[in-house]
Amino acid sequence: MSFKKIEAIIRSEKLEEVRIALEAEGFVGMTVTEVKGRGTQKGIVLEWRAGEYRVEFLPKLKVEVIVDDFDCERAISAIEKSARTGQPGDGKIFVSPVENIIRVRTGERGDKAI
Amino acid sequence: MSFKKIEAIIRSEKLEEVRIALEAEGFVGMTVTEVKGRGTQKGIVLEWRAGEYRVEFLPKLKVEVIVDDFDCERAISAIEKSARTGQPGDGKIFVSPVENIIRVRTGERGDKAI
Amino acid sequence: MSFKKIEAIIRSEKLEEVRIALEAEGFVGMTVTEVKGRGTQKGIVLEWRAGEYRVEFLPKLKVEVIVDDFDCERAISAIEKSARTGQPGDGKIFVSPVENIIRVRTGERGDKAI
Amino acid sequence: MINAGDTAWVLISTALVIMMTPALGFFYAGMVRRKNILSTLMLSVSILALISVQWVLYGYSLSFGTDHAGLIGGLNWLGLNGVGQEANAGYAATIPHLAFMVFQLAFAVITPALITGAFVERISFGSFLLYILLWSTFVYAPVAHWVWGIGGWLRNMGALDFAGGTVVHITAGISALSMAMVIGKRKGYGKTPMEPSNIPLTVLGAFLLWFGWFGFNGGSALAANGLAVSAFVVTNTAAASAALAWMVVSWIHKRPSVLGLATGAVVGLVAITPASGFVSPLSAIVIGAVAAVISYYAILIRTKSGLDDSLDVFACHGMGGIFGALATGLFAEKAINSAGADGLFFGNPGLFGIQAFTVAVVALFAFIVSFILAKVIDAIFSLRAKEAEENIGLDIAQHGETAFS
Amino acid sequence: MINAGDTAWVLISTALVIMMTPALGFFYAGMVRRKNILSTLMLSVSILALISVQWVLYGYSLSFGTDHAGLIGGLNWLGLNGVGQEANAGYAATIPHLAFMVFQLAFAVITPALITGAFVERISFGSFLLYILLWSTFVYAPVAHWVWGIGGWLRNMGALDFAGGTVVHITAGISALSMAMVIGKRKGYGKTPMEPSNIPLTVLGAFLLWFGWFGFNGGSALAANGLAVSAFVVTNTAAASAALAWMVVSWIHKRPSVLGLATGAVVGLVAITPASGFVSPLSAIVIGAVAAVISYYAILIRTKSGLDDSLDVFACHGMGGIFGALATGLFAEKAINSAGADGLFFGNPGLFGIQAFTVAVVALFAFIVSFILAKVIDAIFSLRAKEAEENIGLDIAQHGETAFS
Amino acid sequence: MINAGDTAWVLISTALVIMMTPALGFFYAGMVRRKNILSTLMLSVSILALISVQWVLYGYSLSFGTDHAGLIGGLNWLGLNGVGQEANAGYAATIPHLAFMVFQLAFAVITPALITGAFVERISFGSFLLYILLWSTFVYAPVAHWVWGIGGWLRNMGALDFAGGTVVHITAGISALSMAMVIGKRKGYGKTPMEPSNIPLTVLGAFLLWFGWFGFNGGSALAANGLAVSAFVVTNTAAASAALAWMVVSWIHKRPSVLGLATGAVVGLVAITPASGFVSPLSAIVIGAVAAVISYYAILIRTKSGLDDSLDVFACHGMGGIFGALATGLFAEKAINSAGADGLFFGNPGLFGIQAFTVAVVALFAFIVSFILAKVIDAIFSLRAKEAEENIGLDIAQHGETAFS
Ligand SMILES: Nc1ncnc2c1ncn2[C@@H]1O[C@H](COP(=O)(O)OP(=O)(O)O)[C@@H](O)[C@H]1O
Ligand SMILES: Nc1ncnc2c1ncn2[C@@H]1O[C@H](COP(=O)(O)OP(=O)(O)O)[C@@H](O)[C@H]1O
Ligand SMILES: Nc1ncnc2c1ncn2[C@@H]1O[C@H](COP(=O)(O)OP(=O)(O)O)[C@@H](O)[C@H]1O
Repeated sequence: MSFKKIEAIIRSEKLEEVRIALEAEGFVGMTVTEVKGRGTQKGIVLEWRAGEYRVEFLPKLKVEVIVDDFDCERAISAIEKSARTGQPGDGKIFVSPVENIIRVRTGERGDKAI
Repeated sequence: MSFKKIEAIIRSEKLEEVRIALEAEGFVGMTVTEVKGRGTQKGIVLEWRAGEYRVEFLPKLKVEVIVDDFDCERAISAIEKSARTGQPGDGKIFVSPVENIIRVRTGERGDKAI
Repeated sequence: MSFKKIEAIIRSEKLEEVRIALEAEGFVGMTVTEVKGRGTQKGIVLEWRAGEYRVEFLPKLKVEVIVDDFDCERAISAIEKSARTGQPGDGKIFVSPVENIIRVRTGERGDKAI
Repeated sequence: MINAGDTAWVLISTALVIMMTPALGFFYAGMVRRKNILSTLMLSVSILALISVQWVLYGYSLSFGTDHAGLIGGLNWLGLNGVGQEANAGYAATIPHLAFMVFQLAFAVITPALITGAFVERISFGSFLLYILLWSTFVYAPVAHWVWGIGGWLRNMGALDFAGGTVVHITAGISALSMAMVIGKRKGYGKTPMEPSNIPLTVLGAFLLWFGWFGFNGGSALAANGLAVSAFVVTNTAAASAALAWMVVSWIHKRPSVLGLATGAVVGLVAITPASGFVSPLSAIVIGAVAAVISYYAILIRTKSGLDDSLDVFACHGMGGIFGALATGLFAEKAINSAGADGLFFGNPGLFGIQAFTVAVVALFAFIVSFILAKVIDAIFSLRAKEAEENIGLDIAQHGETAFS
Repeated sequence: MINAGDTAWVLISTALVIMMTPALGFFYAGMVRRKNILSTLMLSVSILALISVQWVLYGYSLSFGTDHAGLIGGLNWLGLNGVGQEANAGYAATIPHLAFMVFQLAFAVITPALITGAFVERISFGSFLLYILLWSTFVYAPVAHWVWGIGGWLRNMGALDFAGGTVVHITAGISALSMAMVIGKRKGYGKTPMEPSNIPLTVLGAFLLWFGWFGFNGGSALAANGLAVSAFVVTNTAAASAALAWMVVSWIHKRPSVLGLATGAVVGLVAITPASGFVSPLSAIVIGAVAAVISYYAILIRTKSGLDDSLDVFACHGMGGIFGALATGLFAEKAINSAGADGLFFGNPGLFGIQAFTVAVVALFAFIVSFILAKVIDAIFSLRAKEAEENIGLDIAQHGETAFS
Repeated sequence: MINAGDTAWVLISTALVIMMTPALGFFYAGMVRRKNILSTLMLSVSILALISVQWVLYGYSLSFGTDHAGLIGGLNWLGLNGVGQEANAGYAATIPHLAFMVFQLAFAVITPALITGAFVERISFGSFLLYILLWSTFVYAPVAHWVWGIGGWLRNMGALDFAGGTVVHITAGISALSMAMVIGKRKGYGKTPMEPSNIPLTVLGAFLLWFGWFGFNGGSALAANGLAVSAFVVTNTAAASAALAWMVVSWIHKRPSVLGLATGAVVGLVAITPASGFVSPLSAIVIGAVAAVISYYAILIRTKSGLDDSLDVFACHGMGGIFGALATGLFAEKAINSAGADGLFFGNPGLFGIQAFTVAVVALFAFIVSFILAKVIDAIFSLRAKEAEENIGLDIAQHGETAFS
């Protein structure tokens, strides 16, 4: 019994496409968080009343999907394709181990809870 | 030295009950994030000016508690019981490994930092 | 190929110092989330119209940095130093394993994607 | 004869007072939890819709129509029949009768809206609408008639209520008390904090209320004359003085908050309302400051009592209104308003007696009738939203919307 | 002779109506996605800046200057030359000519702002400013002249439009329709939900609109007299009645939302606008309620049609304005306004014919001209923001700012 | 003789100007970081409370009481003794003296509130209240007397300041400068971005200011006459023109933001203030546009200078006020206001000299006194919040509350 957490930082405007791509692959469950991030795309210049100022963090969304080990690659590639624009700031996907899953409603664990 | 991160996605209105249940078991420290999620409970229908529209994501809370390995089950069951309503949308608990903990204030690590 | 996720819960007002400290060590990429937390510092007393009330959770920021295994300690100590005030509520750092990283823009994986 | 200046002043005052009901909605909405912001707003604005129509159909007639035994107005002005563009000299000789009617409408609207603070976050919306309709008919209309209607028995007795301390704030504050008793506490009340979720909204509401109150009190002169100006001045003065006093008291306790200052301002406005056409600016400073201290401690006591009058309608409007009505009996001066009377401090203890009697009668009447209405509706339809609705929040559960996405 | 009371009333009415344009901005901004809140606000407030200057320079003259063949005003008042502190008896005998001018300015500003609801979240800001300038010149100015200008052909024919049902709401609603057709749907429209991101902002806007509308309709009497009061009263009544009706209809469908109630109120205000100087409060109840039902179903139909008139300017303002103009032909009474006419229900079918004809002519004219303007600007500059801008959101992309940090 | 129309206009104008102080609070609060929203709001609204009482007790008397040597008013109107419902013909012959008093109160309140933009996010609340009280006594009262009081030496010299360019905006802008110098930069200023956290709040504040400014300038005619209308019209025109100019300049730089447009509008309103009773609409277009360009570059320069006048009170109000006062010396026309004077462009260079002299004297006086006050308070109590309070944010640290939960 082993699962993966796929954590994708994506552009806010890509959420719908990612959701649809994941759903098409059968991944319905997911959790989304509003985050701020920086990376290659270092920040953004905004307008002050006169002149500009630089903000170091950009609004992004973090999409978390917990999947079975063997579904992992399928989910990753669904996200990759739907989130890509080719410009800096497309985001990253992090994969990490999850040891157990519990469905609160029923108390089911592991595979059955996903 | 080994720890677990217990990540529970719960109904927003259950936070207080979960907090109290965890505290009763001796788990004081925790971190809460506002998230949006979907799963079995696929979305919700809201009112537009006239007629309705469907929103794919529902507001949820993510509660994170980092615990010692051997405390893990106790914490999980405290959350499970306090977060349950029996209706779809009660949420999930994900358990994953944490390798180290550092208390920023003191620089303590591991067990002492929890 | 192995990475670490460094998850630091810090005081909101410390973000800039932490960002600068991390950048000085060469860590540009990071993701920040607004969270609410409790721990040793159990809550805070706020003013109601007359009298006070106690709130159980305090606003904090969660800073996530994914790094190469061997960079981990450097990143941790950068955060530790920059986030410390010495008062309860300075926060915690949690370290956990990350198995893979994908850069959405290019599809690069692992080391190259960080 | 219609005077354009007086008409302009009463019209703009009316617009201001009508605007106060949504402003009150914001004032209240900012103090509830995020999941109930819209439902709290909805309570106030739906009353604006409902009572605006009710008033035109029969409310005005019941309150101000031809007197029956000093107790209630007749049905002669149903549907505003006979209420036209000419003046009604009995009520206001220099403005169209319709202007007087619509000015009064604004008061009939905001009064029940004040009560909503007592039962936010748990009321069943349908029962609520019914309650408001009945309350306006069986509490507001009679009391308005007694105090303001030509032939009203309290008016004839010499009770002074320039802009609604008794008619508006006492009826609302007392009815809030009875409602809080009948509907019961919010789930988790006293155990988990019920944080105000949007204080800027509350502050916006409070200062729109302050702004609108110039129409409330100043407009009650029903003319753009010296009396209107005097009422305007003491309104601002009492609000400021109460805000300062609240700030000082909470600072002594611990820290001065903007939520406190805003609350203090509203309490000062409440307290000066009945007195605004009769007292001097220096008296207004005293009235505002004392009212603030009274309401501050009233909230502290109420909080400890365990009664969930959620937004302290009784402590703010009930106590403020009662104190203001009594203060009128102390500080009123014929030098300010020759149509008024002198109060205790100006050599006429009789007025204080009349004011105290009026307060007691109206408070008792409002309590009994509003309590019965609440109990009856609760028994038949349940006043309270279902537990699951309360858990999820009324915004989604009853209105199908969320404040912010 | 200048009358101070009338002048005070028209000035404060003007201030209220000018305030309505930012209020409309808030009303609209709360209904778009968070990434476009500021750009939506910007559309309204930049029109306030642009048309305030345009009106002074030439807009007023074109609309109200010396008539040419009933079709357009002359250039005699360019730069407000000759428009001074004395009255212009033809337009308003008791207030300074400048007061009439600036009251009209407020209408010239808000009318194009209404249209913006049709193309939020995807308009190119530069093309937008050009469109507005041309629209004000080629649609608003002529129609205002026809209906309100001395010598205007529709005015001469006896068309009644007390406060702008035809001039304001029909022109705006119809032009919104043509704009929505030309600019096309938002990306993802119909597939992904376009959630309103800040309903409190929308409610704030709606009730500031309600507040301002007292100046809009009441001020249109151009004096603080019985007619102003009558217009004021029916305005409030129709708004309330429409809000209630909307609440009931959506409750029957499913649940009453505050967003719905606010929309209903605005629709009621729209519908009463042309009729406000001619009808009784009881008629206003009917007008408001019927308008609400019409617009409610118009939104449902529009939604299904796939046309992305994003904030339903046509369904609310177009349909509301058309219905209001026709209702004026039904419910008008000389008993309310002797300078008006009786409508169908008061024995004069002729008025209804004139109103229907006016509606048809103005709707047709507005549609054709606004369609051509949109097409031409689109061909030369593109009306639409770049796809990447639309994706990121116009706040950051076009204005370099985010609503909340 | 009291005129009802004039009284109505001055009362509603007063209500509008009083509302402007909370509006200013919102304007400012939206531009600070989220942790200081409420404390920023608190600065403005606590001034409304404090100075409303101070003005009644002694501020009005000091400013407008019987003249002493052209320098200060007497104590004859302490506690508003002798300020009643009859007119004071010297100040305003057709409205109650109390109306003039309360109209002036609104100006005495908003002026110090303007300064708060200089020291948001780091001020110690207690020291702040003390500063404001002293500032109102030692800066505002004398300058108001010099320029507006009967017998005031600058008034006698022929200085023109219709609605407060000198008395309000120059004193506030210059004192902001000295305050920014004494209190020092916010921690992290120049290193980390100080993002505006709630631009919709700022836009709301800005357009409520615009709305209120009709009372500010229009009401300064102290009557509902042609002059009031003229002032009203140029107010709107200058605001619009400045907003447009700001938009164009920032577009040339990069992108037009709604924050910029709102700032531009406020600057236009500032600049037209002293001139509003003396100039034509076409002059207003020029005044607004030039003021916008000046303040735009003043902000850019200030930003580079490293001085943390956080919300650019000097660049907006100081520069806007100075330019407006000088522009009055250029554009004033006796044809607009026979009680005024002609300016340089209308053949009278003398006026420009007087205006320039007045600006210099008032700026110098305000700077010196406000600097001394700031230094003294700083030495005794520290003007600045503790470092830990500044880090956590003043909302929680000083007021025990958070804007949003
Ligand atoms: N090392 C990292 N740790 C945590 N989050 C990161 C890291 N690198 C990037 N991110 C997140 O991914 C987002 C996109 O990264 P960025 O480097 O800008 O794009 P790209 O990968 O296309 O170059 C960032 O805004 C940040 O939220
Ligand atoms: N596979 C998943 N990955 C990440 N989050 C999930 C996943 N499945 C569910 N969730 C989260 O759990 C919440 C509740 O799940 P849901 O399936 O609706 O409830 P239930 O488990 O009671 O059927 C969702 O809103 C979502 O936030
Ligand atoms: N066991 C835990 N699990 C998850 N988060 C925790 C835990 N303990 C502390 N935290 C987070 O760290 C923050 C700071 O912890 P706290 O104990 O108050 O400070 P300190 O470590 O300085 O004593 C908390 O607000 C909470 O967000």
